[in-house]
Amino acid sequence: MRFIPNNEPARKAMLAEMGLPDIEALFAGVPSEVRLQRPLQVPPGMAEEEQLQLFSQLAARNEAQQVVSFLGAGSYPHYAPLVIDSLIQRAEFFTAYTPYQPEISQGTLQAIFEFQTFMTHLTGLDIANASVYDGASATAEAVLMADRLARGRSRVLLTQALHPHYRRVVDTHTHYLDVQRDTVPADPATGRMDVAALERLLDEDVACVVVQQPNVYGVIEDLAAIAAPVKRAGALLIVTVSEALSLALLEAPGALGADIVCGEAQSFGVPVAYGGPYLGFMATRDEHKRQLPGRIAGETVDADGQRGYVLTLATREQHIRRERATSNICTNENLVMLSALIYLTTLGRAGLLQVARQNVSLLAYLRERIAALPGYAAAFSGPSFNELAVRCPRPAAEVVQGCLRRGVLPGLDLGRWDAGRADTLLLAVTETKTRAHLDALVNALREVAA
Amino acid sequence: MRFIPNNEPARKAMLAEMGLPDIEALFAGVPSEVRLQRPLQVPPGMAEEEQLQLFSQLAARNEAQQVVSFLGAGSYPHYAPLVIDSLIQRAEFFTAYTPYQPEISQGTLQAIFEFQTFMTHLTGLDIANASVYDGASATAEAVLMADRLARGRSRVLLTQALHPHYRRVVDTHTHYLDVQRDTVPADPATGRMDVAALERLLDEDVACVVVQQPNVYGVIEDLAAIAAPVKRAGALLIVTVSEALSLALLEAPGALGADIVCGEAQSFGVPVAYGGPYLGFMATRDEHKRQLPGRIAGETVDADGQRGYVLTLATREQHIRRERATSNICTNENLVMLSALIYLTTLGRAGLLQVARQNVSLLAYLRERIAALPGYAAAFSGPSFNELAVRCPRPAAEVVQGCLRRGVLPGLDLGRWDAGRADTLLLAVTETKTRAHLDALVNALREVAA
Amino acid sequence: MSGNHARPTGFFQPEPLSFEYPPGGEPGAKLRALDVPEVEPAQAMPGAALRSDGLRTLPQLSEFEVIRHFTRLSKLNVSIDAAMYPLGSCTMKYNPRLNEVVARLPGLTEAHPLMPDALVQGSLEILWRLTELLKEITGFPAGSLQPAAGAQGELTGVLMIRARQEAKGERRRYMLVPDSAHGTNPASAHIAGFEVREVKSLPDGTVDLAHLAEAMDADVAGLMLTNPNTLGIFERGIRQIADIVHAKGGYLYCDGANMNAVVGISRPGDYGMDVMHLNLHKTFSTPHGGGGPGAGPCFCTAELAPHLPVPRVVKEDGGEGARFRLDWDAPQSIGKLSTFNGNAGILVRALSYILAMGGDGLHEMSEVAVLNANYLRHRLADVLHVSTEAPTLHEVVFSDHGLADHGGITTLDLAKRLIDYGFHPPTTYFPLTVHGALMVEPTESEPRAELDRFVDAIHAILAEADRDPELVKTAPHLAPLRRLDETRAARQPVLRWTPQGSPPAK
Amino acid sequence: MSGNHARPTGFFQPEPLSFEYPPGGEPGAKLRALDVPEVEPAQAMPGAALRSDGLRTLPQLSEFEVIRHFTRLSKLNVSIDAAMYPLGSCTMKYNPRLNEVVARLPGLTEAHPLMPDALVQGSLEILWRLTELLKEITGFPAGSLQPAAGAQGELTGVLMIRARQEAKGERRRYMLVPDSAHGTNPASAHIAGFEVREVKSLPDGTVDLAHLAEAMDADVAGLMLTNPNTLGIFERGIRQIADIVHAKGGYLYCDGANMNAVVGISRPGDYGMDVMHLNLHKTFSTPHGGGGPGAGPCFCTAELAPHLPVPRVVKEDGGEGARFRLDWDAPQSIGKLSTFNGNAGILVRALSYILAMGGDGLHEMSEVAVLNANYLRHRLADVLHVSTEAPTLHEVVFSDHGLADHGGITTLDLAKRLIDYGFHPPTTYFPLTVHGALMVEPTESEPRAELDRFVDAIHAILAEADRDPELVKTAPHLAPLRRLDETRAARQPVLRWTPQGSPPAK
Ligand SMILES: Cc1ncc(COP(=O)(O)O)c(C=O)c1O
Ligand SMILES: Cc1ncc(COP(=O)(O)O)c(C=O)c1O
Repeated sequence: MRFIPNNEPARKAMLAEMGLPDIEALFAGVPSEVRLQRPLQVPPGMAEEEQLQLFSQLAARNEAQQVVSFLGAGSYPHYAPLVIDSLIQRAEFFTAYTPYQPEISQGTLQAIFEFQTFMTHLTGLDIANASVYDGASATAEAVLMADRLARGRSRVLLTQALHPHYRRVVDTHTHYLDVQRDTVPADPATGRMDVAALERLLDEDVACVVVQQPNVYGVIEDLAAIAAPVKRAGALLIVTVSEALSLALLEAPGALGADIVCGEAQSFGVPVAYGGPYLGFMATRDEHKRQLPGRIAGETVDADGQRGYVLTLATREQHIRRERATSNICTNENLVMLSALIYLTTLGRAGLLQVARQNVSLLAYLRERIAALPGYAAAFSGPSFNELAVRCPRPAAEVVQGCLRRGVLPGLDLGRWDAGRADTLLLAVTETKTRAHLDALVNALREVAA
Repeated sequence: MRFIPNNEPARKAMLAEMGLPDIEALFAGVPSEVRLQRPLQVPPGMAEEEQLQLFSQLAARNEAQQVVSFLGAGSYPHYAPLVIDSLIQRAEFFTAYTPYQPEISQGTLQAIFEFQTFMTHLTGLDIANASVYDGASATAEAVLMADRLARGRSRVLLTQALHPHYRRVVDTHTHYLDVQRDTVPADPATGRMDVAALERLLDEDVACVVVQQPNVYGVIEDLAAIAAPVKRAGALLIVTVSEALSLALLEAPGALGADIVCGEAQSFGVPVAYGGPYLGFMATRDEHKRQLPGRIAGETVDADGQRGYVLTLATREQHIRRERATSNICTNENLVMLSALIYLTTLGRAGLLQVARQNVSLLAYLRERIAALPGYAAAFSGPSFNELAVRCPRPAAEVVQGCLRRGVLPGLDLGRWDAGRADTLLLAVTETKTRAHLDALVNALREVAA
Repeated sequence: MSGNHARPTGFFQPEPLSFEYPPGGEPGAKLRALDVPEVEPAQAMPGAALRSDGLRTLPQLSEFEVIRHFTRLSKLNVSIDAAMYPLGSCTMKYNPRLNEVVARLPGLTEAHPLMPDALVQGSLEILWRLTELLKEITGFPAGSLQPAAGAQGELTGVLMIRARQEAKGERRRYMLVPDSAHGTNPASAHIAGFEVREVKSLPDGTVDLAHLAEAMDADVAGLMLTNPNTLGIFERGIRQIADIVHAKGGYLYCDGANMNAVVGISRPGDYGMDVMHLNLHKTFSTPHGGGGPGAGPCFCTAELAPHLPVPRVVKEDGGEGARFRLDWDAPQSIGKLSTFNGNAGILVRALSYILAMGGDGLHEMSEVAVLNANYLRHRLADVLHVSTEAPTLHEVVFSDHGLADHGGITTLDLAKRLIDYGFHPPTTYFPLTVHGALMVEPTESEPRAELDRFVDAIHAILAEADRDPELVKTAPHLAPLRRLDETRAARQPVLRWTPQGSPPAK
Repeated sequence: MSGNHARPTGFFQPEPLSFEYPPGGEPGAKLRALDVPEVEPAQAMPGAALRSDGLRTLPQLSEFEVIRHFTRLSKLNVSIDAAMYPLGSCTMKYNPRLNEVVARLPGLTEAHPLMPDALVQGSLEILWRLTELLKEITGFPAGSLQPAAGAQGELTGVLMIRARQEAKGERRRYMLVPDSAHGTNPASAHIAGFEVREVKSLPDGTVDLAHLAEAMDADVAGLMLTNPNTLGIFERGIRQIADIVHAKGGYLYCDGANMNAVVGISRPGDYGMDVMHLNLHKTFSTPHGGGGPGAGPCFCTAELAPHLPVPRVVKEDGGEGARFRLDWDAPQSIGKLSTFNGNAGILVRALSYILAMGGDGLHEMSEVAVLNANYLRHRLADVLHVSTEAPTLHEVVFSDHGLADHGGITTLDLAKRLIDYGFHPPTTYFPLTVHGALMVEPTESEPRAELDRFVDAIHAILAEADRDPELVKTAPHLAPLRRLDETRAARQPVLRWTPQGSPPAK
């Protein structure tokens, strides 16, 4: 096989040197009764050219590229400068393992340290890790972390306006723990968290409150208003973010009282790619650092006093602490973290602001056009960044089908998640869209309504 | 501009340090009467995303991918393993300059040395250079080289069956030199060189004879038969090769008497890419090494006795010898050479044989099918490798048009080059074609004839 | 010449943090101009608290500075492409370029995970095909590709065991984990709400059946077993182990991280395992990326299948329209592990790898992986102490027994000096059951010449240690940095850059 | 431990020649299986002499060995991405990634050069657009993109001058070339059949007008002038030079290799030049590739335009069908230079660059290139000897005057020691008119911090030379190899690998 250097003569020579008749002799330790007695039913190896053809056909069977899509809901198409893909294809980045040997891994380690710094600035918190699997698992990890920090408290309040996949993943992770999960309703008019309801639900037994910002309906929460009662109850405030670009314009959650800010950083130049690989992020206050899961790099010096970086706080990790670790995570999303870091570095201060402002302007344009469309209306009055829930004159499922026939995927039919919202469409607008795209959407919506 | 690191504040600080008011002051040496007094009429810089769109549109305006093409005639589509493009995109290869500083250029230098070794093996000669511009310019350089070697002789004989572009480039290069160019006719039946005519044209004044192998009609020449009279006349035999893959199966020209073997190595995994960049190659006997143009690397040792490579025989080159150099070439086709080297290394002995044999089998299949087609016939009886001249029942131009309407580009209408061959089609078949492609061609030819 | 920071650092250029670059001008990326009216954020988002800092503290580099910054960083790393990277348990093998190319096809990368199934038939078919192939490879009838890495696969499997037992009305308290297991095993069991009980290994490194039989009771949910285990040994008593666990109503979890030893040779689904994960970033060549992304698909018996995560990819035979779809209807499912469909891009690569290898190639892969490891064991047995007498497969673990005779060096010293010889060191001090473990896994990707070069390097280092132990104890000398002070990093954590320099230790 | 070749080489792994690999098995690439009957070559090609050696002597590597072999080789090279590469006259600037991506679009790479124009409208439009933009940038009304590099552009231009004069019934014998010119200039003139006459430079590095006036007679075809010249000086007397040459019926060839200094600032077509080449691999950022491919388009006055190479890209306005076509009808053309359409893939990259830069960006490019070079001149003037008093633009040439005061070191020593400081050395010993020349061209791509690092390195090296001259004279010390014996290579040439080792010297 062409990937395997040692060919027949080499293998023979090695066996001869070892005094063995054949490779089979090396498998003497595998009891014959558990040996597979037939060849694997896997087709014979394909030629590279054939595989390129096959995968091109498979890719073409996706009609993803034929429609103008306004899907967001946790995965946002943003333009990724080409430098990212060029750099992450350096073998020194993409083939390397976790940087356990710092002397020969400073590239990865410095990148981690820079990413941590970016995330602390963006979230307004003191420390950050260098990725967990994705936004949902970051949220679940944050809840588990809060559970450890608030020993004795056994309730977790989660916003109703949490991405249902995030909620589902939190449920999976906490199902067998001694944790009671309650939901804080959203105000049906504004789409924001019902703070009065929150206050009612809060008590001394609440370990943490999970809020999404902007929330799953695209509505920007009033974090300060939420943080106040949470603090009063002595609970931890977890803010989860699925559209990380919003951090460029919205006040840092850490500055508004969040204790843990987590979420999905896919927006930082990572392709939507049918759902992964993405990267979850987590940041928190300095005093919680020993409960933060995931890889963390720290600054130190080498034997000559030169600055360098190492993985640190290893006593949190499973390879040292085993079952008492802060998390079971080992392999994380390092290369995706690197992509995001390159994205952040390439856009930088000015670029991030510019992209974020473009998103805002594009959505504002669309919001206005949709408001003027007979039968359609913003589902909530709360402010939005680049995502909007739209109430439709017909079931959203039909609107989606009708628009698709016009080459537009107008967003997500929220009925897929919540039968009570079968008339609502959730759409996202990023800088990948032009006025022509928006106008096409508006036209399609108009025609479908008629 | 995003490619330029020194921004306004940096520039200001630098100017301040230099005690200058502005950058303009640095252009004091450019007389104002030769200054451009208006801005360049070049459109404002585009965004990366816009450019990707623009070039995708331009690429789509090429209908190259919509037809099954049997064009060869000096440029052959061969499958290039993906490792090539992955490796040549390492910045250490593609951004580097000519390896004038060997201590930090061993990567390029060892590659050159390996390529030289490959080419000596393939051509059957002692030494080879590491690329000139392309096949035509290699041929012209070979003629100039022969002219230098055979001082006093002033005639050059060129095969009639030479690629007309090669001929034209030779003419351009020798136009103002004291050289008379004569053409050796091809035998109209076999398509091979008319050796009797060659003997008649040969005399003491002939510096060299240029033969193409396989020739422009795809016919494999009898090099031994040609070499004999050339040797007798004391002239040099130049064999030029436009389909370098043929070297894998055909006897090395050096072994049959060629003094210089040159040509085009595009077939070694370089895309057809509308004609370039490709790479010319040249090989010759050891005694002519000081007349061989182009870059050459040689083995040596460093101050510690470690093996290493350097550019050598620099006294041939223009930066040392100026007008007495063997050639004016400076920048050559190094990265394309590297591609070709990776191709040769990846396929290796067995792979090269296998590809070459596939080409032969595919053409044999097609030749048989075409022979059975009413009205069509091989134009020549001589043997062919992967290229065939076909006589058509209608003008080749019409055959091309007719086939194009059927999604097939059946090859080159030789009438474009030679009004006397307006009924002949030149087609090439490589391993990129399957039986289905060949059958589609045969069907199209049949229909067009009807 | 005051302020001259020039140092001869050869091929390594010192590179500051991006945050330390001078304040910048334009962004390193140019955006398309907006073609709708620009609206001020405060106006467009009334009532939203906007950032007060204008991102002032973030760096701003030109495009070329970005390229240079990260190119310089890359040069401080080593790669499998440049040399053997014999990290035991990590299966550092060649990452074929083809896989990188197909995973980047725009039709795949532009597919949004919430697109209607009809628009993403290609992606669904990829997931379906891969699932089918991995079922054949593992010998299990069902599986999920959702887990994003091995540890998440473990959690998935352990949760499924838990769900199965609860469905049967049981709530068991303990999970057994051998002492030689990877740390993720106990950690995953813990997150699933189990208490972990350690199972002792025999001196030869395999499970102590007597101890297992004793530990396995009705309050034990099952056993998490790595097979081949972390010493590279195939559990000879695997059938008995399964019987012991099953007899008490327990389930057997298989950590498949070491599957590279046995593809086409032995299938966990055939010998009593109930559920397992694969590390596609090990056995199936998807790149490690400096620590992910990976994929840890989970496969199981028909009994456990109802508990697999949702959604699942289903193929509908016959009929028109969509042939593949996501099925959410699984009332007994443990739920979701990842936001969407797992690390889809990694799954594409794994499928591509399996198709390139073919059945024969996969078998050959395991054979040569085992050959290479045993060749190293054979060639190094006279100078390093092999931790077990038992036959080992794809990796070999040496202990530090006798190592100190060479000038008092430790496993760490040997590992660090290997850096100077151009190798990434093997895994050290794991498994915990072997004193001063040096765990070497060459994989099938290494040619004999590279194995020999490694052997020569070990010999050379031991000779150096005899002659000049300090040289080895202070290695590496030829890396961009010398040994780093990890204690300082942990005691006085500096976890982000600040303009004032290191924040005070806390 | 006999036969132990292990050496601590750090990040560099010793790598044999591919020909030295052990005999191989399967190819590193797998071909699609043939689906037509296999025919034996001897049968398919009757009467053809077939190879007798079966390619026996060629190497055979696995795919991964290919990756490793060339990755290791790559690591022995330096790159512009990692550090300043201040090779004077070479304009080593950032190679934008965008250009690499667009040049690889399959619609472009799969276009065969002999396809009918109707099938390649996109490629033709690219060539046409680039020609139009370069006409505006150079100030000339016509041009050809065919020349594959600067030297071929020179040959093209000189042949055109020759053709023009012959069309006028003249056959002039000489071409004037300044002593500071690049070696390709005289070499190109020579191939065009001219004898070269050298024109002396004044002490400040510009053309000696008096000498020129004397040299320029009716047997002289013209003057090949580099402007700005190889010292980075704009020829202040360019108008007079043109008048002198034109007055005698000569033509002025402009070597545009240094165009990076003056884009948007001054156009050769505006000040009396007749024909010029550009190096797209310098000014327009196409990658140097370790020595090509490049592109050396040639632009000229209306008078010379009929002599441009064929074919030419023509835009047909109005009408349906093909809008762009290749025009072969040019009876006065000098003919063809390259087999097909020149280095089309390089031309795509150059167009992409110009579109990204825009008119303002190009102007900014030249301004900052000149600023950076003058900043280095300013900062180094106290320790190195600037070769001219005249204002210089995009590059600065130092002489070795006073260098030997530092422990007797030479330009070469300084250059080699810069390697240890992580820099590619500047161009050395060119132009020939400056003693021990060190020719530094930073380009606009270098940030100030990198320029400062370079200045610091020069300072540090001079201090080292004062202290310990041997250290500098034996540099580099931190490169994969130490100084190489170039004399041995030239005296006993070993130009290919042979199984017997080096062939005997001849
Ligand atoms: C034996 C073993 N089990 C589990 C894991 C965890 O896998 P992952 O890192 O993919 O989460 C590893 C990998 O490090 C391992 O070696
Ligand atoms: C001044 C000058 N002229 C001409 C050339 C030749 O250009 P090329 O290398 O593209 O043939 C060069 C490049 O080396 C040069 O610097």
